[in-house]
Amino acid sequence: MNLGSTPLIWVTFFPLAGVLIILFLKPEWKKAIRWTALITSLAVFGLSVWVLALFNAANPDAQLGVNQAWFTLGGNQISFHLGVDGLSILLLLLTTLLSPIAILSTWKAIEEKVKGFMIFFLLLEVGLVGVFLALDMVLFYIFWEFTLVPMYFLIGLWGAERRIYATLKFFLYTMAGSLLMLAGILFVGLKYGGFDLTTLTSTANIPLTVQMWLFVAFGLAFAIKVPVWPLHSWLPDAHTEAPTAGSVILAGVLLKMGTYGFLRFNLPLFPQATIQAAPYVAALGIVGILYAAMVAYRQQDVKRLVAYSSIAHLGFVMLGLFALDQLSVEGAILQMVNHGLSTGALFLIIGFIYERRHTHQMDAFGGLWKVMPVMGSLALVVTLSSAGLPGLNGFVGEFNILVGAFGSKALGSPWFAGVATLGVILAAVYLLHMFQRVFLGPVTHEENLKLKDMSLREIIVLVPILILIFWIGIAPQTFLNLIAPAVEKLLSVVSAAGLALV
Amino acid sequence: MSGIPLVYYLGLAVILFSLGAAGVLIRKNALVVFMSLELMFNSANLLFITFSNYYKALDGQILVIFVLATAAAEVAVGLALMVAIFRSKGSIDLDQMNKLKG
Amino acid sequence: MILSDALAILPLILLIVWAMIVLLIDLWIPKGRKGITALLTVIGLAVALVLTVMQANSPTSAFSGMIKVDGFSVFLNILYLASGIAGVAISFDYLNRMDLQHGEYYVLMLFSIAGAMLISYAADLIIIFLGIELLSIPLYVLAGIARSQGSSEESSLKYFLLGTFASAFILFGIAWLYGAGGTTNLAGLVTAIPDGLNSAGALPMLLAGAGFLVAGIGFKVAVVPFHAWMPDVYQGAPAPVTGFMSVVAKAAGFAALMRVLFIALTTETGDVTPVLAAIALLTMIVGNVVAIAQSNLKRMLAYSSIANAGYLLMALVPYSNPAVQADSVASALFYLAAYALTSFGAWAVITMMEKGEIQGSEFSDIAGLGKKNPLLAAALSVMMLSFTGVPLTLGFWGKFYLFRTAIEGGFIWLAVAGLLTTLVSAYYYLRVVVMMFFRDGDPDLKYSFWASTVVFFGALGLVVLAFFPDMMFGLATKAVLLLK
Amino acid sequence: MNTSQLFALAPWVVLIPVIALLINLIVSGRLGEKFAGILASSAAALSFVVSILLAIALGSDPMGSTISLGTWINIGNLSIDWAFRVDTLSVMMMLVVSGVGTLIHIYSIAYMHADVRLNGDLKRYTRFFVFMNLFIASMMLLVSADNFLMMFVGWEGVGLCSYLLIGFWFEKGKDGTANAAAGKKAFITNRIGDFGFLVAIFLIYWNFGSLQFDKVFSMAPMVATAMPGAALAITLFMLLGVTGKSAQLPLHVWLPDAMAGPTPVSALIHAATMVTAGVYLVARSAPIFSQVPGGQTAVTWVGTITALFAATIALGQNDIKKVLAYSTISQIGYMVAAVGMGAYVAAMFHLITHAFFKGLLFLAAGSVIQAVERGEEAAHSEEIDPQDMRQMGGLRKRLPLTFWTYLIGGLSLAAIAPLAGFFSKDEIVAYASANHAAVFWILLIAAFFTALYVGRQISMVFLGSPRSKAAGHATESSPTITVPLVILAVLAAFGGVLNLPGLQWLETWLAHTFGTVAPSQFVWLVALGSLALGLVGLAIGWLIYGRTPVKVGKPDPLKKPLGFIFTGMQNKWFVDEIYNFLIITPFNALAQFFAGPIDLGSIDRVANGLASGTQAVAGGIRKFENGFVRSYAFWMLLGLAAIMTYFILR
Repeated sequence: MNLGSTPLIWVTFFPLAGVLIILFLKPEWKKAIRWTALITSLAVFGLSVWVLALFNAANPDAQLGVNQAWFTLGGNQISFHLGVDGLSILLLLLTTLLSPIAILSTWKAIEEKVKGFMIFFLLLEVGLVGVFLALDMVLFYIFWEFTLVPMYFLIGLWGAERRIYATLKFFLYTMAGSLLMLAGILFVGLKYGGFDLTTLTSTANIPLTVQMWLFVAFGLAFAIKVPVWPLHSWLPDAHTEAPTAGSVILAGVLLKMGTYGFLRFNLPLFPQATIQAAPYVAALGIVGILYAAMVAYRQQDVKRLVAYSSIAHLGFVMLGLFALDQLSVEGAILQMVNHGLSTGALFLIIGFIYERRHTHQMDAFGGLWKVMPVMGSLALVVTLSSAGLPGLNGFVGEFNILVGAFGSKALGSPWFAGVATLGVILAAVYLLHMFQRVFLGPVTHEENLKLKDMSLREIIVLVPILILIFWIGIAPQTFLNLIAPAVEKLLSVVSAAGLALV
Repeated sequence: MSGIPLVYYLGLAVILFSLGAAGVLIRKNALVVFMSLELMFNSANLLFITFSNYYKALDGQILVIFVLATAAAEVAVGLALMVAIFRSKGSIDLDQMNKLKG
Repeated sequence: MILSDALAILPLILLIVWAMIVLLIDLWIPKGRKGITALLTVIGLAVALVLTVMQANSPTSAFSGMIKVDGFSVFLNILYLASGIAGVAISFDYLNRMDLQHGEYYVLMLFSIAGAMLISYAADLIIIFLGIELLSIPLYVLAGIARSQGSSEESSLKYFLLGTFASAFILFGIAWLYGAGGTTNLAGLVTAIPDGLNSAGALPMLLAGAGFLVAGIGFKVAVVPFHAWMPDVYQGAPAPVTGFMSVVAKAAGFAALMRVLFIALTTETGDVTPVLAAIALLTMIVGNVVAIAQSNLKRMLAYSSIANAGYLLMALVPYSNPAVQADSVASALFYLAAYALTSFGAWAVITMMEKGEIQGSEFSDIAGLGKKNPLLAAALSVMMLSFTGVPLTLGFWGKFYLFRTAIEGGFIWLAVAGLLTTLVSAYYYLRVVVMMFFRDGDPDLKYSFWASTVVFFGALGLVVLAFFPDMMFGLATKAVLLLK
Repeated sequence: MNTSQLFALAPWVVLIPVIALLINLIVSGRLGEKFAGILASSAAALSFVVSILLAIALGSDPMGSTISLGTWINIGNLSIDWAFRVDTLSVMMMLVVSGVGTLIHIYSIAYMHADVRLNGDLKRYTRFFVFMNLFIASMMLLVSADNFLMMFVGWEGVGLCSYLLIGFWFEKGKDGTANAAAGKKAFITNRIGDFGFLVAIFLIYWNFGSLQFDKVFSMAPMVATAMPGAALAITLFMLLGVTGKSAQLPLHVWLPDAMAGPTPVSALIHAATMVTAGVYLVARSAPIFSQVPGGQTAVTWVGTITALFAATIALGQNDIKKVLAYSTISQIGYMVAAVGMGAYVAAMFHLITHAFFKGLLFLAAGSVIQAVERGEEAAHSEEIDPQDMRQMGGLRKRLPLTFWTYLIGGLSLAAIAPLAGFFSKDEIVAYASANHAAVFWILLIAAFFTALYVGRQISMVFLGSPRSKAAGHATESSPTITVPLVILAVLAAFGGVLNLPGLQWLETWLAHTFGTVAPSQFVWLVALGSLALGLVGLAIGWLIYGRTPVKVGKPDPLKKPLGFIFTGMQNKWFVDEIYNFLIITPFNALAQFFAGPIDLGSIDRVANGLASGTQAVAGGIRKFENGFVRSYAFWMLLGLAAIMTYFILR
């Protein structure tokens, strides 16, 4: 195989090179370890940009594919099949972008066991990239489950007080879903012609009742990961206890695995079940939007608040996906990225504050904008991006989701989008509430008076995200053009199946 | 022997087996339990002999020899074990053997 | 004729003869130098291993069809012999440390392996019985080898009495099958039963025989409700014995079960599938659920072993479906191999922890191991993840294949239930990781080079083989092809 | 030079302030206050110049043009450009925004100089001008947008600026959080309105297939007949947006609190420009509204009732800015009523004059407030609320320039001829008299109240003698502050020329956008009647408040005759309390219920319960493992028996 023509292999496994180097570094050489990890992840980002350069946006199919037979098992071929298409390209870029950012954010935050941290982090990146690129169901599952392990250690070893509880909960809860998916994967692979997604989508013709069962089996795994209400209770704990970099990746990328899963599996493989289930899933998404927003509003811990905001945001994504409208699905994909950026940035800022104050309780803050003007201003932009202010990234996603869902034929009623739009109000409620409690008002604690404003490193960490926040807000077409053909194709598959249903 | 129906033998074997099993369940002296186990072995032997006779084939009877040999080995191990335990504990009461549980 | 028969089971003969020789030589080896005995044992095992590998491509039948040398037996015998070597490795330092330098320890191990090998060769019910006895009797002794310890004695006696009880079941079952078919030959039974007794009498006898056999062998492999002995024995017996037992006795039990199920009981009328399904389900549930309540590592691993028996049995449930049989056997063999690697690794760590009278093997005893001995802890974590079935370990592929088989056989509900119990298992396996890495403590670990080697070798194997599972799949599949 | 080429300048009305604010951000105060203030003011002024150029171009080519900068969102059928619409309506708004905006920027240079010193954070000077420029940019975006979504960007953008500027002194106010809370309240209330606007946009997209103004408007008659329900819904949801942004009932509650912002902010955002965005929206969407009578009626009545409602409250306030705030709500009520009735030109006319006189009033009030603060400092008096009118009095002598400009503004507000406010308000009232009798009478009553509170305010602030040491020591403001006052006073006085009956310049100008509009009439009877009413109101105000000074702690003179009605006025008719009781408290309780009993107590507990339940089961099963050989044997036999039973029964 010519290595030069296989950028996807490079982008997936390059972090392992960093792992290998770090393995040979002494644990005391923290600087060297950090730089190795950072440079590795930056290189991976570079590689993913290379992938983007080679990517043909007009082609709706998977591209740059690598398809190597791995082994056969009882008549089933399991392949090492990677490929990138419009559904995954943005998530790939998001992953590779957030990784160096998260690594850079740990410079001061992680002082103990740096070696282990970086190794796990780079391993996690391998898993995440693999999830988005895998086109073989078994390969997908391997990457999917594998991400649990490094994340488990990241939370368990570098987390906060209740980290053990949180990490076990995270592991077991999400594993519960994936096990059902495994059953589903095995079933599909056995009965409907193998594990390769590209051939499955074109050949599988699954009876409706079977589709329903499989939809549930796959859907539960993804729904837990997203998380869809009411399967969300692992998330606030995991977020609160995770170290900053972990939260960034958890919110920024890990949750997208769930929504991506719906997009990659449920929609094309079980289109008829999708159509049948769409209103119900969308309704759950809407409940999530409103419910999580209200719960977020009552949190005292700022990280918990943002965690619940994630649930609400991903509710929008779920609504968009299951509205099955070109607008809403494209909006949903964009919103996955948006959420990764703005929530990631929020966690970073919370992390910066934590490094200074060692608490997440909002009671301990107040008036920080006065003490740290730069941080306050950047936090404001990020908060507004999260609240969906027009001109920033969040709005473009939310608007497309809502406008698409409003006239969606799959949902059949404008009420879905109408009620979901209330979430826009609630988002303002809890986010401004948070901003006020942390940054506005008088400085009520002595120790807050002497806090240092953001360092250059911290600003550098945030700048790429801020650029994208504005970029996507003002000129989203750059990104929408990448996903449009793939979404169009996907929806034509679904609607064709829908016709067969009638 | 030909006069006695097959079922009688089988019935006897089952009764012996049940007696042995009951002994295992209700006795607390390890030695007696072991004797009950031997009874169960021998009920199987009875079956072998019976069927061997029924089929007019020798392999059933050969089998019994094998069984007796293994049973002897078990006796050797079992008795040694019980002696050892009796030495250290002064009793082979099975009801005292419940340190390991849960 | 006699010579060719002997040649067929040459590895077995060699092992037994060698065991006797070692027993004799050992008399002249002083207590402090039992390393020689160990070395001799390993040499014997290695030679037998080589001989077995040489058998790989020449399936034969011997002793008037009572012995079958086929892919199945070769695969398993390699597993047993390799386990024997691993068993010696994890025992050696332990025995020295615990002052248990008895030469007969290794000899008993050899005999036990010989029994297991006999089972894998078996093509006749009586061979199976003999094999089981030859396997078990040395194990009874091994379990009680730490004579001075009450727990060891107790475990030994319990194992002995209940094992004999189970043997009685097996024997009784064999007798009924003999009655049903007039033969004890496995293959012969299939053909004999329809025209043996009048069909009205044959069927009940067949079923009775099958029932007793399943119960008896169920004891050996420890499936619910025949499992109760296992936690007590595993906990009370010295750790290396348990480690050895957990692999060899389990594999041998399954070998016996597979031989019986796939050759003798494939008749429609004798279908015990529902029974197996129920037992598998119960076993997976009880094993996993009770394991989470354990605070002792050995006991936890015992229940884990029970649960694993449930998974293995699950793959055998659709045994009467000809389309699935090949996958059934192959997946079970594959899983056994993965299980062997994992189990030895885990038990090897415990041999280094154990202090006698079941001291040192509590969960709390490994707290902080990640700090004190990160490599070992990492390796043990790999074992735990493999047990759980997390990808990029061999255990994942093992489970993957098992569940696939169950689904292929149409037992989707059983597979789903099994998968959910896997979730329960994740909890207690992860607790080990939690203890080692996330909790502080000062573990008292008596380092042993040989045991550590087993751990690292196992961990490495689990991870590396996970990338090339086709090697193992290939072997397992080949074993099945030659079974017929 | 062909003047229509000037249309291409349109985007610069937004870009110039953006560039200026970026420069200010980057420099971030390192070049001193002067630089920041002058840069920002020049940006506003440049925008104004561009607006004038656009107006000139429109003079020769009144149909205007659309300038597109590029695609924003393009998915499927949805295609939205960053496109700027240049027509008479939008340019009129641009002129108002940038014109008044420039003056207020200049005013702020001095005002904020003092303000940042008073509040003790000099660094925030630059920040203020960044926000102000951001506001100009957003407002320009709002008025120059060529489609509903881009308009929404500006719409939310001005809301954001409002939020930021209200909470500009976020550590001040009652308990240190009142300002921040006011900002939040404004934003969230606005968001409720924005929710309506958004839903309206969804409806427009799915019923019209586009969000571009021309396309939508050309289809409006067709859609209105084919889908009257949808059309009505569009107008009603838009109305919700209007009530939010323009502080109409029932979403008016944020505006009075918004007075927490620095006074120039109140003048620019919360009087002259942003709050009139709702009026602009309806005017812009006139082609839709004119097809939906039901929607029009709703708009009319919301505006009418608000006009009266807010005017009554204004009468009961003692805070100089609160009075003006409620006055603003009331005046916008007039405009909303006007657009509702279809009197678009009258509404826009009033919008312009209101921008002049209300901007003036706020700036003058700011001058008063700072004068009192200076007085406070000079007199070393105990700290008083510098905005409390009861602490003022007699400022006429101390602040002559401020007084005269304030007086002009006040009289214009009270619609005293021949000031600008007279003509614009009269046009609305005259239109109502011809079309909606009920509306007409209510507006008249509101006009009376307007004059009354104006009279009351001028009396309390400027007439009589100082009622506090601070007021006695107040000094006139610097020219940077007074010059904009004078300019605005001139505009407030003579702004009526714009659409003077007979000349009707504005009408002709806007007709290019609205199409033929019904010519506005000047009804002598109505004009004289309302003028008389205004004079009477002023007189009563002076009679009551000019002669008996109201002091802190003493009841208001109106309290006695009006009784509980006045209590209602003073307490804003308890709307905040009602909302608190009906919405906020239940919302908080519900949220708390979700967060506590539901989320932690149920959902999380189920998840954890599954785990602990399994634990419990494990503990239960464990008991069977009792260590006795006989019971183990018993389980085995039991298992065997079960198998046999199955075989027998099957």
